[in-house]
Amino acid sequence: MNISFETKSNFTVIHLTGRIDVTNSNDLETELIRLFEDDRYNLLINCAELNYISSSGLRVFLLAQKKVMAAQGDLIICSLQPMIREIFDISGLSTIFKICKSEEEALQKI
Amino acid sequence: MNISFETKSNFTVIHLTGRIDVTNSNDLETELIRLFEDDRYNLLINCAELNYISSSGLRVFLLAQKKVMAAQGDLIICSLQPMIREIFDISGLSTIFKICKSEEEALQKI
Amino acid sequence: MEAKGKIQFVLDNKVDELSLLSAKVETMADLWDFSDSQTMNLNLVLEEAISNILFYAFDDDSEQKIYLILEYDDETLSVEIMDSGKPFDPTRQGPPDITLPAEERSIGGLGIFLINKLMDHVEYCRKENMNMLTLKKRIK
Amino acid sequence: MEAKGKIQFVLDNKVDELSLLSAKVETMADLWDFSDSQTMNLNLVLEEAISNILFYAFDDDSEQKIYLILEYDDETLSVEIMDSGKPFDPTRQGPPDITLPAEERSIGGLGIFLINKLMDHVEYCRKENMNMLTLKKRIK
Ligand SMILES: Nc1ncnc2c1ncn2[C@@H]1O[C@H](COP(=O)(O)OP(=O)(O)O)[C@@H](O)[C@H]1O
Ligand SMILES: Nc1ncnc2c1ncn2[C@@H]1O[C@H](COP(=O)(O)OP(=O)(O)O)[C@@H](O)[C@H]1O
Repeated sequence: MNISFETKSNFTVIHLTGRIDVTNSNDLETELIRLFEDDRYNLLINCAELNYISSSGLRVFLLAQKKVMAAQGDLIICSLQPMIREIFDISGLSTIFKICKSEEEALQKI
Repeated sequence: MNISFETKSNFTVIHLTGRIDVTNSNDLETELIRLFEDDRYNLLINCAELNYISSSGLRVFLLAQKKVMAAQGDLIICSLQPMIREIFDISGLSTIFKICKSEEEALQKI
Repeated sequence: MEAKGKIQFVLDNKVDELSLLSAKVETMADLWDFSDSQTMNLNLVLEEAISNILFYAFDDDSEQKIYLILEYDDETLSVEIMDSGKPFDPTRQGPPDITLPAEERSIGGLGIFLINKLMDHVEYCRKENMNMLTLKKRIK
Repeated sequence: MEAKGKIQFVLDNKVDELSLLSAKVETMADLWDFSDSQTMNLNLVLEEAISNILFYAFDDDSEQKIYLILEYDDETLSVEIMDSGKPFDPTRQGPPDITLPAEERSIGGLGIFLINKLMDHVEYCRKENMNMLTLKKRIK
């Protein structure tokens, strides 16, 4: 997994690349917690290059959603590959997260 | 397989890349015959990038050697990868061909 | 060309083995012409099942072996996972409530649920002091 | 992690199948942690044996199936190749004279010789109207 950050409007755009699994989901959690400590609660997670996620990754997303909601921030997930989107659907996470097709669509909605 | 040609001194240097197997050894034969029709019987075959050969490829090498000898030309094979060299050794071809470690060594011997 | 077959793996009870395994599974899935999505789902199911063994099956941190068999035949993928940890039957685990809003949802408990959702057939038995989990999925 | 297992292939009697097969064999060899040289030798042996079936086993150009089993277990690679072509026992084929000078050497006839040299064990039998060639090699 590779994580990179970018600032657009008042949002932090997070690009996730590769796999999020049980061996590295802690790294993602650490990075997100660092953002929260910086008071950055407006997050757009771009998953265009994410090609694997397991429950350990979903766990971190859900955790982030809870923290963002508690701080009245905003979390948007965009550009999910269909096979990843399927996992979100099955897990009932598609109704919990704001999900957008593309980064453009997400940035328009902000 | 990819075949490319280069002229050095009075030799045609042939670079072979990839695999020579039963599906493409005819292509190599065709290219060599074209050289012979052009009266080019001094050949240096650089095998640095050759990573597979089967008996159909050895057959073409042997055919070339016969034609070169009949025309009193010179055929040198250089830069064989160890696993390919092993196949030449097993087949008794290492004593039939002039084999050099590197293209430099071969060009010095010419 | 048609390929089918059966591969057995023996894994140590270490998390690092999961990364090695996922590469090998991709290799097999490639051989069997699985789609990217089928391959990801297979890797996901294996990760969920095996990480549960790594995390919960053994009380001490002794070295243990986990046995995995992957078989693809007659358009059916079969997975068999065996461990010598404490008895645990995942088929008796109730599903999490995935209809709850974010505030009330537990952040864990999706692993066994995903295994059940992604596979057609999940069977557990305890045999000779081993947990044996059999998973099947029709592919294609 | 340790991997072993058995894969069956069904090939049509077409030369193109050899290219597809070599990619699949590299995949398997990768799974079994074979070296580049071991992988090339396996592919070479398969090419020699299967191309002989393609070229010599059938008198007409009817569509036929060739069955291939690759198995790696207990540090032994086993290959089984079956075809329904005319009876042919490669173990009865005399070796070519590889000591002859270039002028006198035949340019063919190395295929079966290489199979014998690269494998530890070569066995042929005719069974139910099929040629069955079994090859074995200790690996590692
Ligand atoms: N092999 C096992 N041995 C004992 N308990 C297990 C085993 N596998 C799972 N469990 C229990 O089942 C629960 C649910 O597992 P799972 O659905 O994978 O979600 P998670 O691992 O996120 O909790 C685990 O929290 C654990 O208490
Ligand atoms: N399956 C087969 N059926 C009949 N004849 C065969 C078969 N395989 C090989 N042969 C015969 O054995 C000979 C030697 O085969 P081989 O050592 O592979 O060299 P090559 O194919 O270059 O002649 C072939 O030329 C052919 O006459």
